[in-house]
Amino acid sequence: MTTEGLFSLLPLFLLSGFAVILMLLIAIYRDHNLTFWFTLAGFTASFASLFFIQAVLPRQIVPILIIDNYALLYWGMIILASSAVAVLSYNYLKEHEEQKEEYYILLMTATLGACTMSSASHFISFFLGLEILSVSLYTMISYLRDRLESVEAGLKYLVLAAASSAFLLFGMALVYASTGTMEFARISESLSANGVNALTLSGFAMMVIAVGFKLALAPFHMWTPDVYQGAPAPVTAFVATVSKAGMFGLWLRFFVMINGYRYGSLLILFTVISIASMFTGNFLALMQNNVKRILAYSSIAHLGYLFVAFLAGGKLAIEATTFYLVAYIITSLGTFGIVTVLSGKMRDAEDIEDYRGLYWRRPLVATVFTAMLMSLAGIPLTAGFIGKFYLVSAAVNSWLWLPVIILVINSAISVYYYLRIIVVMYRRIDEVTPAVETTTGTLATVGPVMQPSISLGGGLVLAVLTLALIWVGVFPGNIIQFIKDMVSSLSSAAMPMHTAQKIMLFR
Amino acid sequence: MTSFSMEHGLILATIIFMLGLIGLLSRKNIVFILMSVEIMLNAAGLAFVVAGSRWSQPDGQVMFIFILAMAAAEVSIALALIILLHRKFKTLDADAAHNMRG
Amino acid sequence: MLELLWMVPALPFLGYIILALFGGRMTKGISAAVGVGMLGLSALITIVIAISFIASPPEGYLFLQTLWKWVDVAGFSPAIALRLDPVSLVFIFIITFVGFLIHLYSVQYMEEEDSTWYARFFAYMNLFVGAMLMLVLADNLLLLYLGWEGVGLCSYLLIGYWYKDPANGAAARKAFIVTRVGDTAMAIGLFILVMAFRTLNIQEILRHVPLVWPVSSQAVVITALMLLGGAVGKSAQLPLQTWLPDAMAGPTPVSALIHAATMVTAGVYLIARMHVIFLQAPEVMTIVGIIGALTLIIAGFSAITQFDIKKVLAYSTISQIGYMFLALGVGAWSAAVFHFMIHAFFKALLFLGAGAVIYALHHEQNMFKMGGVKNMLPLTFWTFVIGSASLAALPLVTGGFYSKDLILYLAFTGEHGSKLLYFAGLFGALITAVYTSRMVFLTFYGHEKTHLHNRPGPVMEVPLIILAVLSTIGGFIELPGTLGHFPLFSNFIQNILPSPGSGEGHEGIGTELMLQIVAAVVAIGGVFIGYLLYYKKPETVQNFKQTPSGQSLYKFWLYGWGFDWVYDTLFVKPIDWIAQVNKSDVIDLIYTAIAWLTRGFNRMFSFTQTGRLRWYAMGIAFGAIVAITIVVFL
Amino acid sequence: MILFWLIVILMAGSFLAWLSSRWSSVAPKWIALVAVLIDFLAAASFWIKIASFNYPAAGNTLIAGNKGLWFTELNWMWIPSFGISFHLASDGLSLLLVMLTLFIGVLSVLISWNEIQYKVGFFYFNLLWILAGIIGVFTAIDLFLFYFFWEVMLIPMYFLIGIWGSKNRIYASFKFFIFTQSSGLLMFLSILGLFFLHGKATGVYTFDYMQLIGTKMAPNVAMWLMAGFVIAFIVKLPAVPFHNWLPDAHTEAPTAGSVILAALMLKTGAYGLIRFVLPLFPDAARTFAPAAMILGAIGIIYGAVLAFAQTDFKRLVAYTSVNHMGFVLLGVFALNEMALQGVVMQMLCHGISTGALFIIVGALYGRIHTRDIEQMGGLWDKVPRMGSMAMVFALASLGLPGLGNFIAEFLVLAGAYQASNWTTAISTIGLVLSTMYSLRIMAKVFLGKPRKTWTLEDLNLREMIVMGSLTIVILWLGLFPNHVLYVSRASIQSVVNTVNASSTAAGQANTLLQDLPLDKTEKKNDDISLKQKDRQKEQIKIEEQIKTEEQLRTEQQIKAEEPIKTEEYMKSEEHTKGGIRQ
Repeated sequence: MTTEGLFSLLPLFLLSGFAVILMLLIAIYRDHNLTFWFTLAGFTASFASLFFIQAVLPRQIVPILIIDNYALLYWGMIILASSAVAVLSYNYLKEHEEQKEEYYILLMTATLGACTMSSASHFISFFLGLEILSVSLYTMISYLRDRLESVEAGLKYLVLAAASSAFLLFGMALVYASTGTMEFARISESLSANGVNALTLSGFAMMVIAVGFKLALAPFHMWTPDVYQGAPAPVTAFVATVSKAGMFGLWLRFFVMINGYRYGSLLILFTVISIASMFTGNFLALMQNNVKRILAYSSIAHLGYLFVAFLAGGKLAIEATTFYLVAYIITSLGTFGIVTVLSGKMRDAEDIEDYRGLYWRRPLVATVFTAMLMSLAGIPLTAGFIGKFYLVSAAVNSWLWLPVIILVINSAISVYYYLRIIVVMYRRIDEVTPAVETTTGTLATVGPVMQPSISLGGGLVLAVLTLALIWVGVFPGNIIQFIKDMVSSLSSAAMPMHTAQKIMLFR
Repeated sequence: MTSFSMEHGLILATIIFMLGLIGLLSRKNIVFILMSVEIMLNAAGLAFVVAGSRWSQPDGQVMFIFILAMAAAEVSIALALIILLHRKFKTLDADAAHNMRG
Repeated sequence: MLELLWMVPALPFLGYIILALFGGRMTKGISAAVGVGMLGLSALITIVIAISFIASPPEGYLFLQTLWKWVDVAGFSPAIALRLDPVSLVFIFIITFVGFLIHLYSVQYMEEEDSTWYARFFAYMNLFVGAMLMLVLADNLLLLYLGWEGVGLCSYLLIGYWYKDPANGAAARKAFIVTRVGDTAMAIGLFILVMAFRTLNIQEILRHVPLVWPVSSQAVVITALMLLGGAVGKSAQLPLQTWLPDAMAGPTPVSALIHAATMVTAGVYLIARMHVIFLQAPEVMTIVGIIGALTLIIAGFSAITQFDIKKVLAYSTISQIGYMFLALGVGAWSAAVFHFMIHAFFKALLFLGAGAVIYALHHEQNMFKMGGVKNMLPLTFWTFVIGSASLAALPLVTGGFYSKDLILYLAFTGEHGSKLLYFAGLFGALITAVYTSRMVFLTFYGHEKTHLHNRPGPVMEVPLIILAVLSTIGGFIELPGTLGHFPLFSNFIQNILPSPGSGEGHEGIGTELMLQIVAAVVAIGGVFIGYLLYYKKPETVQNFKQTPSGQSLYKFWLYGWGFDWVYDTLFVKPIDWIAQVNKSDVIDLIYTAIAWLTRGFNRMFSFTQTGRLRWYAMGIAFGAIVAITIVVFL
Repeated sequence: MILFWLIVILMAGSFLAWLSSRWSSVAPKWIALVAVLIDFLAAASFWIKIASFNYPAAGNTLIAGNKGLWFTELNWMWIPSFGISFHLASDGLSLLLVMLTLFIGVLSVLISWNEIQYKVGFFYFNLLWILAGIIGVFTAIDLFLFYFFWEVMLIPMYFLIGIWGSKNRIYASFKFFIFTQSSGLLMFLSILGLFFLHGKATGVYTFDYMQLIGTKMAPNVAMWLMAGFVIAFIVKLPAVPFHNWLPDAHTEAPTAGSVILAALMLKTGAYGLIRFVLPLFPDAARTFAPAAMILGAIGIIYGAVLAFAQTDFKRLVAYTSVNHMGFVLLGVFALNEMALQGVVMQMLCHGISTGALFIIVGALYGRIHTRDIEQMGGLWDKVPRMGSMAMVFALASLGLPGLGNFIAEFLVLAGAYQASNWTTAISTIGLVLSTMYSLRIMAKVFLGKPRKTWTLEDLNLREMIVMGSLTIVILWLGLFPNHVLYVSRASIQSVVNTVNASSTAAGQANTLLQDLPLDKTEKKNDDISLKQKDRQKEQIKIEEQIKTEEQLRTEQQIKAEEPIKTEEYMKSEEHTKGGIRQ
């Protein structure tokens, strides 16, 4: 490993270094403010280093990590999202927990894990990244020890994630057994040379289980609503964005590198998963009254959409999915950010009734939330619209009409529950409040929702996110170009879906 | 000493994996569930070792060590959570915690 | 002077606009002055135009005045353009002049209404006259259609003038809708013409039809039938006659103007106007004749049984227009127009006379509650008798005799004529005489049953006198061959409408004389029968009415041969029923079902979210099985 | 540029109105009024300047790259990587609809003056947004941009219904949104399909309308792609069986919302059919035409029957739209100039007449707080002005000659008859049915015996100004339809030419526009052919006259327009270079 190679790992070093520093700091002087600012400094430094290392890219850190523009883009996304989560967490934690400081260490390590994943080029780094992320997440999810839900969510996530890791490892073992290597690039070579056999394919399938679990794709999605609901709101934002970005970045790279588009059966598997996710997510969200759960279900559906474009393959698919992920991260951070800033000490602002007439009480917050929901629904002037446009473009370009039509049907269904939230927010206050139905009877201290003043930091994050949302929605040209350039390192390797398979699949 | 082929090894690993999976699905006690998960992880580790031996590489065994380390970390957190669970729900029944659903 | 033509329709429209905009704030006097004045001016201009037209006829007896280009699409470009020729001249003369008299009459007749209603009445009346003038002056069928619908509208407005009574509203709607059925047919006719000729200009069509469409070709027959549909609706002929008796719900001057003198003859006008099309379609001509004949008989029988004086007149109108249709059916165009003119005079007279009686007897319309009015209102009586005589076509002295005789004669001898139609007409004449005398005897003779309430003043009486004079002398402008042969009217009209090709040459004057004598005998006989049955021995009829068959026949005729019942059962009720059944839109159920299904799915999926850890693990295991199955076996 | 400013002024006005509501509840109204009035006057002066019969030469065919059709155009790059540009342009058709939009816009601000008391600022914000969106829809000729505006106009409408609607508003707003949104997505798919098809065939990936015209595709592909567009448009139109959102949305929306829905939003569907479906998929459109015409006929009759049954005044009026829009569908797919010009008229006239009826319903509801016509009756006595206004527009909606709707329906039917005589004949029955429901309105509400003693005032001055201007416009359209028909003529002719050009190219004889072959004997007759020659000569003469006139006009126009155009063109080039930062 050369110095340049080491240099190119600077962002990861910074993240891990700051995690250590934080640990030491807490040991020396426990202070929430200080920890927070250090965390932010860590993220900033790490993010800033991205610009410096760009000069020495691309670089293969033999043979475990590959650091190219694609990885850089995902790192950027992940670090930015994590900083947003950190800012959102600050005020949230202030009201909650006595032991706030360790949270930031976990946030830092989780980010590190996600970054590692998105630049992995070997099963080892795949596995390690995943586990660094997961283990941190177990703790973060159950961080609010006093809350029943938090513990329940943490435990569920732990057991299921561990089980899915077992599947992943077993799958890796099978692939290794049949190809004799754990490097992505060499797996591809071996497959090209020797062809594929049932062993390899079932290995891939078992890996898909873990991937599906992490990305909350049906039928591995069941943990999602419970964890989203039980976890503290900022952690939910983290689970929804960072962990998915890391996993998706990895999987996209892996699939492109092994040239998975050669294997029709894998594509069928993803078609089934994608369609199932869209329907499951949307149907489940339809009548749900818990906003966090609605958003959880909606995220299931969104990942389903994402995989429609993923299926298309080729350059356009990589760009489209990445762009969509950017839009999705902005939007998800926004929505969970709103839940976070509205949450009070006792519980999160998760019941839909908490949002009744929000527009008339807090017009700005409601407007932002509306914009976010519109983006999720894919309505113009928002990033979500352009994202969906990109996705569908990619799919239509490959003439994948079946998944696309299902996507459209699902979009129509999804509009219903997004509108439900919006409707509640714009309910006229002069109306009599109907009997409130709570989803979780044990919690219910439902009434006029708590109205904490919105913190400066939270407000700032929301403002930035909203601006980004609208900016991307109205002037997407530059961002599209930027993403195009950044992913070119991967997309130049990408092969479009094989025609014969397309025919087999959808004709 | 009769050498065994990779297939046999993998079948063994699969059987152990299935045992773990069945344990995961059938046991109610959260501690047993954790143990089942560990069994599954070890089955995966076994598969790695078998595969590594097929290619005469150390990679499989290296991987097994990583798995062990990770399992240890996981179990430590899990035990902490189990204690919390026991404190809140006064039981070790995994299904008792189902406040969130629907 | 012909350039003033545009003012003829414009003035009534102006009157309408003034009354509509400011009528609410006008006194009755001003409203009346505007309403009557505009029409008077219009009539005056018409007379000036008529004189100059007759004195120095324009080339081809046709004067065109284009006001502006109306529509211009894809080579189809009708204009707002007026066309004056002998036929339209006759029509505008009748419309403005009779219209003026009726307006004048209304000044007193409507005086009980308060001022806004009064203004509204004159506004509608002016609008009606304007629309009717557009109808007859239009140089293209689209503009004609404008007038056509316009008069339909005014008829609706005026029948429902006393809108507080829902029955009036129902009658008004019925009139509009039933005529609209005919209009729809006519519209289809226009579409065919547009498609074939890219124009609706009357002159062009008349020129092109015989060149493009051979006799009895499918296109011309359909077109003629469709136009006939329109005419039948507007002129209350079989089978769309049902609206007219109900239309008597409006004030009596309205009945006089619209439902007797002018609007209902629009169908006659249309057919006469488009005669070339009908000549190309002899089958349709025959149908026209048959419709006329059937209508005049059916309506005649109904008229005999009515007890409401206005309804008698209504059925009589239907019947008389039947004569005009009969005339059109046998190609006697000018005879039809002639009968239209005479009919306008005497029918207006009769309605106004009846109105005077009704006015005098405090809105009593039942003839059986009248009686002895002769002595109360002598002037009304005498004018009414003159009108009745004309209706019954008493020989020599009445206008009705000359016009009806001409029709019968041409039906008998004309080249399109037929004996059957002739006898139908003759039979109709008999019935006409019967119901006319019945009406006169019931109303004016016998003893007083209702007391005098109001007395018509001079504004009501002057129109009666003028009309009485006209309906008498009107006949003398067209004297048959037997009586000096003075076909002034026909000659004038035949500048534009072809002569019926009557058999004057080969049938000889003897036939004509004989036919006239027969007609005269029939008319007088009819009156005599009426005298016997309704004055001398009313018990005969009463006794007959008591018998079961008499009873049912009476009812049958009284309710206009059950047409209303048939339409009610066949069209109105089913539509109503469908509309009511489908009020909340069955198609909505599809979407409701979809929504319901989606919610069902939601419940189904929600069921899987049990919140139990092991169940979730089961989900993953299941997914694993599926995934491996797909990958390995597909 | 004017098109850009029209949209920008409305958007600026909307934000101002929203902000100003913090300080005053009156300011938003005035700001909204001023913004819409400025727009209206600007558009009107533009019309007077350009379209005062200065229309471009007729007979154009829409060919890729042909710019001759547009009065004004602006083209800025937007998302270059997808060939998406901010491309607005206006021809006669768009101009008319923009005028209608702004006219109705002014009125809808006025009618909401007192009706809306709750959150005035936000109301006018939404109102102006809708107008901006609709103008965008009518002027966008980049397909992506079109879809963009198509969706943009939805959201504020949704709010308008959902917040200021009446009792059942939530349900209605959901229904409205989901119907239009899901159908819009299908159109979006078709747009993308077209985009890629064109891109793969030519290598030029663009959403530009003018370039996409004439894209070659296999018949079944064309059919599917067209289906996406058609569904979106006939849901919006709406045609049976996709009409179910309409009665609910119209009924529950506040008056201004109903007016805009009926008068403007429905028109976007019709506009889309003419602007996009016909030129983009001429062959498929011809194949689909008979079915579409039957759908239109069904709509005419079904809508009328449903309208006849309603007891809710507003719902009744809502269903009349289904009836009237049936004529639009019938006319569009008759595929000839007469019918299409009729459709243009119908779009305008239906906007005016149904808008007016909704205003009356709203005014009445504001006074007696019920819409149940069974409780009304005999109101003429108390509110003669309102009654007579209602009468005018009831008559307009039954197609009384002299009012604009007659011209529209006549042209549509006469044109449609040439394409399909049986369908048209059946549709004509709709005239009788529309008479039935129109008169029923009058009978139940204004005439007859009063069923309750309401105390209510007649229309006030503001309302009379609104209704008076509507009356004048509908009369103007009825008596001088040429003022409108000339404006849209070139656009319609080019659409018709495009459709027919492709048919001749496909080697199919076009029998639609020839004289009626009702009689086969016709051609045998010698006289006739002579006669026909005569007529043809006449026609040619007339056409020549028109042509020379037009040449003069176009020359004038070119002289007048040239400096502007080059300037604009240069600007657009600049923008191409610098993105749309300006």
